[in-house]
Amino acid sequence: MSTIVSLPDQATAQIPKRNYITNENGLMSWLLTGDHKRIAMLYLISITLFFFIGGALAGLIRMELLTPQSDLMSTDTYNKVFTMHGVIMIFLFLVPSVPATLGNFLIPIMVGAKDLAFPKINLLSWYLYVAGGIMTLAAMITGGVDTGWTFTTPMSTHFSNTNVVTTGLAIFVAGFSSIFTGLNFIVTIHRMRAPGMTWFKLPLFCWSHYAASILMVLGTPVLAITLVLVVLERTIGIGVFDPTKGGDPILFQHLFWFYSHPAVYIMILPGMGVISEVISTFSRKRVFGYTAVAFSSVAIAVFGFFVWAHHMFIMGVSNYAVLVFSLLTMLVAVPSAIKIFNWAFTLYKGSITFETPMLYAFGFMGLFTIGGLTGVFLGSSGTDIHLTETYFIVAHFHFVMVGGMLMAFLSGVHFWWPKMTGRMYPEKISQLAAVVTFIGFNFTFFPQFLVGMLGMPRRYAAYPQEFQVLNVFSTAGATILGVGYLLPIIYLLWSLKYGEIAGNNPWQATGLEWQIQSPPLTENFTTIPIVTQDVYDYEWLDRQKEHEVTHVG
Amino acid sequence: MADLQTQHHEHEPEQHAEHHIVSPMVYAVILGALLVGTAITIGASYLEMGPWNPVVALAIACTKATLVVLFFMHIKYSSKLMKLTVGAGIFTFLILVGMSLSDYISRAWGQW
Amino acid sequence: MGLSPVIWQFLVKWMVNFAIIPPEASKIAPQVDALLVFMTLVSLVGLVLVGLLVTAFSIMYRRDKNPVATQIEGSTLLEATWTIIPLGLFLVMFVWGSVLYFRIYTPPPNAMNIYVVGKQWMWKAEHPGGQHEINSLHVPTGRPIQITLISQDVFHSFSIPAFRVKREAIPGRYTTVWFEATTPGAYHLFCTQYCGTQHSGMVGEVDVLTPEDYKKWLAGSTSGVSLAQNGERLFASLSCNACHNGQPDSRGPSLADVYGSKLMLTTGQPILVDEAYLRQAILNPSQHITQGYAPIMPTYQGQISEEGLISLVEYIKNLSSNYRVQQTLNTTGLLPEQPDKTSSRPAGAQGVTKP
Amino acid sequence: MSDSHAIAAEAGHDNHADHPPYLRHHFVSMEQQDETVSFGMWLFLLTEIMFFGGLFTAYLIYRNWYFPAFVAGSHQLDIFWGSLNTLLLICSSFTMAMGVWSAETKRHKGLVWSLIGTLILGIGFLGIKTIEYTEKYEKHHIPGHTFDWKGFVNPTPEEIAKGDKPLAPDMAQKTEVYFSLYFAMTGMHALHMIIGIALLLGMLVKAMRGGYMDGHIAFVENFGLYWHFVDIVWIFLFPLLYLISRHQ
Repeated sequence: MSTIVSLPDQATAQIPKRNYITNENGLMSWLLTGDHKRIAMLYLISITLFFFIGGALAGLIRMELLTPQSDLMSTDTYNKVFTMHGVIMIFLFLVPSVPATLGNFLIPIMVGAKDLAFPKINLLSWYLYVAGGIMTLAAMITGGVDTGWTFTTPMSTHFSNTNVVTTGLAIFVAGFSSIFTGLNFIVTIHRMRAPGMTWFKLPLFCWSHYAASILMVLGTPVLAITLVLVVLERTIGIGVFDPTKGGDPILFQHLFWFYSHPAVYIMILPGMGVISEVISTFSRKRVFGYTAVAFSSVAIAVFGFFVWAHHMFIMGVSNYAVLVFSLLTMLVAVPSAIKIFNWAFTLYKGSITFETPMLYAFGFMGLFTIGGLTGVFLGSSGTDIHLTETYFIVAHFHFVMVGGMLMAFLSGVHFWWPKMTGRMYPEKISQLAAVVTFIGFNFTFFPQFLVGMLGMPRRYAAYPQEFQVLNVFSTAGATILGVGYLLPIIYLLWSLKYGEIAGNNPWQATGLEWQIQSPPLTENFTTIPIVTQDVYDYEWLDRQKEHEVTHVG
Repeated sequence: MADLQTQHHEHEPEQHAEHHIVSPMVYAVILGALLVGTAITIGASYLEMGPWNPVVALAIACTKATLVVLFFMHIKYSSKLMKLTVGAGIFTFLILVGMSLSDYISRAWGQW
Repeated sequence: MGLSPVIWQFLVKWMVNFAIIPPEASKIAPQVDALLVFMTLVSLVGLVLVGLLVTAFSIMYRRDKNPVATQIEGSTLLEATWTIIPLGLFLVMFVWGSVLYFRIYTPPPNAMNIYVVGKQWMWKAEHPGGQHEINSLHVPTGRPIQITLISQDVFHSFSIPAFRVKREAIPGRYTTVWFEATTPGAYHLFCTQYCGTQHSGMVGEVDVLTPEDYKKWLAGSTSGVSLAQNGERLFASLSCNACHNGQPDSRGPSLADVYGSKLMLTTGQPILVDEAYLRQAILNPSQHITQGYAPIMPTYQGQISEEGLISLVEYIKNLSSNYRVQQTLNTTGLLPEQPDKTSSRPAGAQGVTKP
Repeated sequence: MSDSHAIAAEAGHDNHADHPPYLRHHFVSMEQQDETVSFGMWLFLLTEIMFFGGLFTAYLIYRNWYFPAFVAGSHQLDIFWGSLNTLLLICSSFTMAMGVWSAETKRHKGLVWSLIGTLILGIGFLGIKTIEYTEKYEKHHIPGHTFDWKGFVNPTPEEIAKGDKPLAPDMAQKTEVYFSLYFAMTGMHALHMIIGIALLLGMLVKAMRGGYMDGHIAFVENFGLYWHFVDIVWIFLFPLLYLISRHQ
């Protein structure tokens, strides 16, 4: 199978002496850095850490569910474990995953700027993230929290006697980290574009981050104030959500989902950006229907604010509201469908190769299609009644979040690894990891659709006997999946030292980030580029190469 | 190759509104208007207007807020992007309030 | 084969009991399943389409075969196709789903009402005849059953997968769901909204009986006092009858035949009297004053348990004349004040919260 | 490959030496930097709108549900203090605007005095808020287990003379919802004021030492935006909390 990889001659190649990693030395030069690339690396390390903590908790959950009884741990412990799994994975992994690492690293370079608009705020956002993470871990160690990541009132305000306050404040703090990241991206994309870099020359990665940032900036504060009210209700005893004082617990649901539904798009949109880049690069072709894909991101962001109550169809919201929200939910599904078909047609008449990022991207397309289509089952109010709050919904959002977002994250990490570190990851074993992840994933989560259809409720430590077989399948799959996730961390660490030197543009990609050295200079560009070429302009790239050959040769 | 002189964003000239210095007279007039608005809103709350009381109070508050945004916060003299940003904020705020209230209002309509 | 016996056993068991959907034991279940099948088919077609496109293109245009890509801008026609077709399908699903939603949450007027109270961590069912059940529910086939739900503490969710129905039990508010069971048997009853430590223990069984068996069950498990009877006692012991007695000079409106009628409130708002209204009027009377009456009714918040409220509501629902109200009024009027006289009776009114 | 036409990658430095002192390295011009910063500030204010948006949503819903309780609760607030506070805040917005103008026109004294004025007015606002909160504390109107709604069932003769009607007990209990929102909304607002005053102090010190006279006044301008935003929140809080049906 042929590839597009074009590495420099390994015998003579070397990593540029001056780059953002070697620029300064010492721990403090990292901890006080304003360089978006270094902050991205800090994020990458801390996010990976939290991913493995969350993953270990997921392992515990699957082990407990191996048998119908609650035998590995008490129901109380189980409740704390799945709550922590949710909190860590959502607020400390999925929300910041692609934006804070890849987005942080790449957006300034892609728009042709030397840094994000507010480097100090960028660093502050990492510290807030770490503070939120430490508070979450502190809450976990000092007794945990057992409300589920949704903090349903009055459970969280009056009936739980665990660390709700600490966890709530942790999410509050981590939320501001996300707000600042989003704010930085919006300002950077608006204000820091290089000359000639018009909106429709922006890579789709930037478009989808722009859309996600809008959601971060406008949605997260609502979660923040909601959590403040929960904390006040728990500590002082104000009565905004308390039914015994005349408050309405459904109001909490409204405010919570006003953020937490758009949060799903905050998580998935950046992933979609990665997929656009990867599919275009490995099929050597402009993304089919660039404008449609770009606008579908924005459409998802805008419609994303109108659909939150579909999480509440059975919760006694008015029937009229159900109608409206169900209809809008169906509308928001369309832009995702548009994207999928556009990606598929990007392959048409391309020149396709199958490096690891592309394999992950294919995985993304399959799993996200399933995740998206099963979302329609839940958006249609009649079938939602049967399926909601069962393992069907668990499977659905894991297909979107893990099958979609995590695949996209891994795809992006592999794709830009040469740029970030200057070295290639080992191709064969990483292709194996991608396949193992895909198989393990389906093995883990597909049975959950079936068991959910049969009616097994979510968040159950013990379950009726007849659901066991499917749960055993799921747990077995989770072990495979675990291997799939452990492999990359091992070989990526290995490649830091032993990987082949990548050169500037190993994938022959068109983005601005590939036209500079790897790893980049601290200031990215020695002079600000003037963009004359189109986006995904492979013909331009080929002309550049010819030009070079004629000049050098 | 890239020289700094040519690097201004020629492609979006509308975003480069001149930095406008608002004269203190304008500020003083706005201050006066805000104080008058406050007086009216207090006075209006003592009048019996039935369902119009909150409407009047909110209308006055919105007018005052608009004055502050336009003049004290210089939005009147800012670029389209800034105006759009403020608009986006108000729009999302209205979605939050409006769509939440739509549930509460229609709950009172009964079953169907 | 190298399969271990344990795994073998699993596989056999799974093959034998393989099912994709739970049994269809209610009238609505086949209708929900029809939509589920439709959606599954559409999804499969969509998935296969995407899969085929990706696979075919990957094979046809792999680098070995097609070394140079042809740059294509896009196609408005194709763009429109895959916007409009999914949109159309989604809209069909929306309409179909909404119709089902209305059916599931709109009880027919002749439905038999059973009250279910959720609390950490059990379901308490109250039948109109006074039968109490915990974590089980007996219902007859062939008769629409309306479940009126409420929670005493946190959110719970009342779910019977075999009937394809589910409804949140909310603290402080009645919600309803209905079903008509078709096949006798025992089915799962789950709490699907996470509600604390023993959430996974908050499961019960729905026993669907033939009408004859159901009659037998009713007779065999009656507590001797129907909900309405219990409500009547509460009505007297809480002195509701002092005002709501239908006499010309009474301070409260007559409650005979009030259920199902349309009232005009002092706020000028017309309201249909249903269970939720009755409950609210007992707990938050000042917002629910009938036109022509003074807002003098005290609140009973914190004084009656949810079960007590259910009894009162059921009593008021079935009240068709004030004759007995006035009778009790006369007898209680003769008796000296006896705060705990109800509990001294063998079958005392249940539901008054003791201070 | 890096030496493409688009990206000149000569190792030489660009003209760092010519930069104005406040221009950060990643901006091309002062103009770009100022616009960027003010755009960032506006985006931050959007998050603030949504932050208060959650509270306003809750307020609107409960006001519709428990209108009599909201009226009774509102009548417990002192309209004099409320109006005075509105006055203070509007004036402080004006002095802040004058401060920005002074900085723009490089008037050192004007800037210092405007900031001092803003500071005094802001502290005055918080002082009055303290008086009001203390009164609420004494009346047991702070939500929580000390909250006392019985006073709304049996108003004092003076309150009746002012036109307050006794509430039914069930409605009187709902005044706790009103006061919960009152404290949440004014508390969040006061928190923003406190943060603002802290920033203002820092700015004042710098201004007194002769800062902001070199044309680099982004901080003054953006602080001004923040301060005006806090003022706008109060412009809404005042009628919504203090002025419900005063005619009754």
